[in-house]
Amino acid sequence: MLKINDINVYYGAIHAIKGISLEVKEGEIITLIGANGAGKSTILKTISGLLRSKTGDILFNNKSLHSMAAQDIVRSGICHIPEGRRIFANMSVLENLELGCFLQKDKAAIKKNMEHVFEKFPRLKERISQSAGTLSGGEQQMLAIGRGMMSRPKLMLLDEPSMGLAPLLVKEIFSIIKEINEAGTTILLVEQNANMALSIANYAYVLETGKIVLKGPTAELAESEDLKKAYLGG
Amino acid sequence: MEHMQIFFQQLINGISLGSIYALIALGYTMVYGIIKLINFAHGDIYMVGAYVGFFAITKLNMSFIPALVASMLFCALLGIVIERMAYKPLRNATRIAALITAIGVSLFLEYGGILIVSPQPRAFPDVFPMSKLTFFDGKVYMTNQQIVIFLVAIILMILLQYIVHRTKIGKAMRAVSYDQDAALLMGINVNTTISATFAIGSALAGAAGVLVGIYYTSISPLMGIIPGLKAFVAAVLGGIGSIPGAAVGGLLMGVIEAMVSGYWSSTLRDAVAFGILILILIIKPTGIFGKNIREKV
Amino acid sequence: MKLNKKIAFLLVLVLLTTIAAGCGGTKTEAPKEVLIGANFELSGNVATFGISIMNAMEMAITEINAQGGVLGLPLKMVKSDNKSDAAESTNVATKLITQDKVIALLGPVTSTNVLAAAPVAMQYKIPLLTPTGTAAKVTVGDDGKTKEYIFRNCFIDPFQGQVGANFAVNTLKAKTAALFIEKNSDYAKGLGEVFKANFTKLGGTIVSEEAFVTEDKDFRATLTKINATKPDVIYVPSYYEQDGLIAKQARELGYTNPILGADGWDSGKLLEIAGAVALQKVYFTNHYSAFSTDPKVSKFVNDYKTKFGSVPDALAALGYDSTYMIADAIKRAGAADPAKITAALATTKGFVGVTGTVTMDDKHNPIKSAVILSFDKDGNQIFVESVNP
Amino acid sequence: MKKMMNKHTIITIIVLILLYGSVQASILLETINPFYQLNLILICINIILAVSLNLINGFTGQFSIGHAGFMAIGAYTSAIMTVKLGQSFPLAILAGAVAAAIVGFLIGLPTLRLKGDYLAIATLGFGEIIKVLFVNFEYVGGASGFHGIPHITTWTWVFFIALFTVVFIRNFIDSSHGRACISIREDEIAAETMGINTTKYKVMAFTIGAFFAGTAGALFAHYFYILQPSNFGFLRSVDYLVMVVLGGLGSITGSILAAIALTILNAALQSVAELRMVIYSLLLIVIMIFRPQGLMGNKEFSLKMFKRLGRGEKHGSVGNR
Amino acid sequence: MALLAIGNLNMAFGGLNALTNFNLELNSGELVGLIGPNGAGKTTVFNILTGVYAPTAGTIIFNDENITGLKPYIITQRGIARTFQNIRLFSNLSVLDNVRIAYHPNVKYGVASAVTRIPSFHIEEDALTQKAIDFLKIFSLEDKMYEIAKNLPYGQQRRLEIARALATQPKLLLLDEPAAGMNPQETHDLMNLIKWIRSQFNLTILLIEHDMSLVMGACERMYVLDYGIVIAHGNPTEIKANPRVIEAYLGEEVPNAKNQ
Repeated sequence: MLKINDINVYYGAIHAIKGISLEVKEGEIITLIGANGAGKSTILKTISGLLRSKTGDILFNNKSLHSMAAQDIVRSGICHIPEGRRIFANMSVLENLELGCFLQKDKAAIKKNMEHVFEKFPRLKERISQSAGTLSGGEQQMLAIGRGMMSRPKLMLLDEPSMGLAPLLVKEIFSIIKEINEAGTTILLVEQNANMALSIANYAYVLETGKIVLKGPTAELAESEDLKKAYLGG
Repeated sequence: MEHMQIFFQQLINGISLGSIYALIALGYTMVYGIIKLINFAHGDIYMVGAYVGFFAITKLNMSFIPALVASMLFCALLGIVIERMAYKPLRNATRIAALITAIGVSLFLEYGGILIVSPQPRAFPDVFPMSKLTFFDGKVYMTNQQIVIFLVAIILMILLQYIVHRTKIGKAMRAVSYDQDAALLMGINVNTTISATFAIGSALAGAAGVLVGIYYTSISPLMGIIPGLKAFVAAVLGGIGSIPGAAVGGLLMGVIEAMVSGYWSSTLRDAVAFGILILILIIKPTGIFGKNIREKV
Repeated sequence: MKLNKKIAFLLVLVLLTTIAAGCGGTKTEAPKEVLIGANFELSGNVATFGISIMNAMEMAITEINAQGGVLGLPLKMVKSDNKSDAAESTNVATKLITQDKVIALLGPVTSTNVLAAAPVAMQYKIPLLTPTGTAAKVTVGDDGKTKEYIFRNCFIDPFQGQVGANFAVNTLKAKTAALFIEKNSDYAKGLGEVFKANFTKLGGTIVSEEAFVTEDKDFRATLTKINATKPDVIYVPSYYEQDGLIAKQARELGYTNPILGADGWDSGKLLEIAGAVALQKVYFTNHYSAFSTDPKVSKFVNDYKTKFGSVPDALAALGYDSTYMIADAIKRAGAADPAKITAALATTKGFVGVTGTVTMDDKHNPIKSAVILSFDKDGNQIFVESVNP
Repeated sequence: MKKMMNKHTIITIIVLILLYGSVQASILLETINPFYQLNLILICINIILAVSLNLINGFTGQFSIGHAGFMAIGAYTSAIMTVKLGQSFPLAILAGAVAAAIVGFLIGLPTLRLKGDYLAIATLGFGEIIKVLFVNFEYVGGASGFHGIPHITTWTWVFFIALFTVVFIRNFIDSSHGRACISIREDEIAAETMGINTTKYKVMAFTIGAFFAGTAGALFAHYFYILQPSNFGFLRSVDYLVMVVLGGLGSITGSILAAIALTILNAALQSVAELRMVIYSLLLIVIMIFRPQGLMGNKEFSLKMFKRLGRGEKHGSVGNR
Repeated sequence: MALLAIGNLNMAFGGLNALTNFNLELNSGELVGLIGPNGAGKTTVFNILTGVYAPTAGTIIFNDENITGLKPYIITQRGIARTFQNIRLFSNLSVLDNVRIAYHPNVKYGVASAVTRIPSFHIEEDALTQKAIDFLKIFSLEDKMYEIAKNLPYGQQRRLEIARALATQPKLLLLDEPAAGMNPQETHDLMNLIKWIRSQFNLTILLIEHDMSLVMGACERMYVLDYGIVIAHGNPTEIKANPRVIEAYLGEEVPNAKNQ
């Protein structure tokens, strides 16, 4: 479904992504794990068009995303839920959700999507007209995911959904991610919380300073001592 | 009682002037909110609006409402053209370069205007017969024009509020001004949204131009400079980037000016206006409705 | 730090100097035309007046040349923009005299700018005629001596202010008056002071003195304040754009007594700006009446209308007359010689223009009669009375 | 000392003497057209203003657009000194400069906490307030202007004061104090962690800039006979800002070149009045779009640049030290 | 005697507690690591230490002096220097000037001497430049002296930032993610450099770092921060084995992970 071929991404002088290739198959949950600054978020940003790779290509359903405008990437069915949630704090919950399906013109479809989101996150429905900035951290994360779901994406890029959340909430969020996946959305998940990510993903790539150092089915990786090394040093 | 009457008369004078400032200030605040540019040419768009209204009424024999709409449409288009041609190439340049470009556009409109329509002031035709409402045994007046200005300003502000909060493009505008990257991820076309912001802001300035033409009857190519600066002060006063802030700031500015002229000296009015600006900047740079943003270290 | 960057810059300067010196060389070919410099406010805040005068002057030049020019040569006007700025006026005067080698200067419009250009004319002994610089000190130095090369073709403030005050007291029977003065205009300030002095001398009281600045459009706040003092007359000696707005806004605010002004009120635009209703009981002193039956005046008014589509205002008429006055002086001097032209200007006597018959007095001020005009129900100018100096 | 007396210094001094001498000689011999003379003087005054504004905007990175206000204070103060108080010209210049510096200091102290656009607007406001105060100050003629100022400014005065200004600011910039200012432009937070009192240096740059603007104002006042508050409006500040930006923020030679070029352009366009401002404004827009860093960027102009260009090298770090 | 003692530091931004009762002590000559997941509050500690923020509560005693809430430039002059997570060089200036600016607080000549170029100016300026050049030699940057800082390769920019911080002659050096964006070889070299400068300049160093190989290899002690609270401190071996640390980094052990 998504194929990344040998991309190199720079932030000014910093060579952030050094020749990474990976693949996401339809219906799976793929996770990118690794310590801070490894380049996980950079990969997601490059897929969704916020950053551009210097070399290499990204194919989504065999179409190159490289020179596609960000809104066309969204239109093609990719939705990126960025790190730190990036909800529109100055707007209401409802408005945030509406923005999530900005490109959708069919009012009935929007209504259906919204019901679907409220089904998953009843708490958002209770706070529908509340300003998003006043939500708690967990609710904001739910809103960010809900907003992403509104566009009915084929592929969802999730960046650090557990960040700053209490353990109980993290579990809740992850079970919802699993449900979204089971309902047919492919997911590319970036997480620092490796154990949690490994628990729901099918396949994982471990990144270290812009390179893939380890990859494999999650069951194998969870056992591996190398994983701990990648995080806590050798 | 005499004093009260004078006070109310000054208040009416101030609110009329303030409604015009508010309409101009809205454009400033919207543009600043979305691309962080002080659009110095905004006051001159208001001037262009006055001229479009003038020609629409005198040459095309339009009545008030069609002329107002024509002027707003023309200014919206002008705003888009200016943004695309002059500001877009500089979106990633330094602030000072963008500001100088804006000053360049402003001078271009002013003196291009002189070339095209001559520097002579034009007399705006009387659209409404002169009549007035009186209060306090006829001691306090409110003219037709003042009522029209106030009503049109209110209607436009309600309309703007509707656009910004209820329509798709309005939501896109708010999203882009809050977080451009996140807006991109929603599939919002940032360029289109910025153009729309310029269009709406410029249309409001165009409307203000027509209203001023009716109110003062005299329009000239350099008429935009001073109201432009004052409206900017109003926008800062209200909290730049905030739409209700611009409206309140504009009204406040008009009333303050009327009071300074009425109770002190009209020649000190500009000094007071800029004095307020500086005080606001130093004491509460975010204005009345603005929000604080901390620099990330 | 290397200093060679400075060398390069200096080389540029040297180059510039050389060019400057080179161009400074004298030209000795026979003149093909008689050059007059026009130093006017073509941009900046009083560009309106500069351009208006310029139009009338260009019309006059065309007419003069059609009649054979002066001294057998066509008259040519070299125009330059002083940006409505005093320093630029000096700059432009210098350029016109030393670069373009004009033999006489016309302009600027405002007293301030004339005062800035005058020293240059004095230094190079080139006659300067301002059509509109009304401040007394324009032609007379601080030492009380008349400036040899500086002339004007308009009333000075004391005369017009006095005429206004007399009219207010004697004809309008006003006991109290309010002054509303344009603060950044020498013209308005000068008139205001003279009016005040004469009005008080004649037994009247000034009940309110307010000011505004040229850029103002909204006078309602101050007018509300003036209105509260209930004056018998408001004296507003400014230019028509502000005057029109003031009249209109004063009437809106319920002021019904007379408004008195000066020649700055004379413009076809006034009626459009103020509307006929507001112009009732408005009087102003002027150089001429565009509705005069004098054939010379009506020809000028008609020609101007044909060319520019509007009735010429007093400024245009003065610019037109000034051009003829210079041409007349050159003819009488008999040579394109600044000294002789200066002498001829100083002895101007009985020169007939559209603004009246002019004789230059020993202070280089024209002696001519003033008129007082008002408006009829439709806002057309009507003649009230004529005042001789 | 021996460091200063290298070959370049000697050549520079010789060129300066030649330049000054040739102009002065042609003035004395009356072979130079007074209009060119006037523009040479104007160029020098504009150089003082542009270079001093560059210290604030270009080197210290503080966005000020109220320079005409300081110029006005210098101009009026010096004119009061000569006209009203009968003092000598040098004393008048000094008084004008010091008065402008004091006002610069007083304004700078509270406003320099502001950043970017906000600072720009605050300085614009101050410039306008200064203008309005002079309008209401009848002692100096109010709005109609201050008349009867003697014509004392000569080529000798402006040449040496402009030279002094350039040398002063160049020497200041090329010292530890100047580097402290530049570090604020580059990164204010990093500058503070280098132990630099950023407030002190911002105010210092602002005060020095105002000082020289005041000097230029004094020279200006005593050349043009008359002062009017409206001469010192927002547009005049913009003129100098444009010189600085056009020449390149942080390039002294850039400011000098831009001051020369724009003064000449202004003189050349005088006869096409109606088009002058249109051309000027279009030029501004086009230059900003295609070269937002100005003609020189933050580089200094030098003959070496030509040599390098001749050899087809890139001029990566020319003169930037 | 501790060189630095931070007592019960609290920091709140709006309603959010970025730091809660943070305590830390550094002895002279130590190299200590400050680690923790993203957003744990590490950089906030640095910002408070260097005076960028004033803490909501708590005291900082440095060298027997209370420096809480002092202005940044004064704190630097007292002897605390730092580098930044996202390098903050004077990027349009030469490498040499970057270091010379750091010497500024020690410059004795005034503005008047600078402008008039009296001999004492040249003497001091030459001495200062020489000192800066000598310093650059230590960091093998002397051949890049006239290079514009932003044109340096990334690794050298990092090194220059450290050099510049050291030029302020600090007693305590705070390094904020010095290895970020570096490759393993560069990281390795940096580790050696840090160890070396510590002994060479008789420094105390506090280090924020995500690259665990660097932290574990270089630091004697470390503090682990999570949600603004110190969850552990001790030597590298202790930290590596600490279950709370592992949980903070890798997340809670999920027992049924293998069932997927």
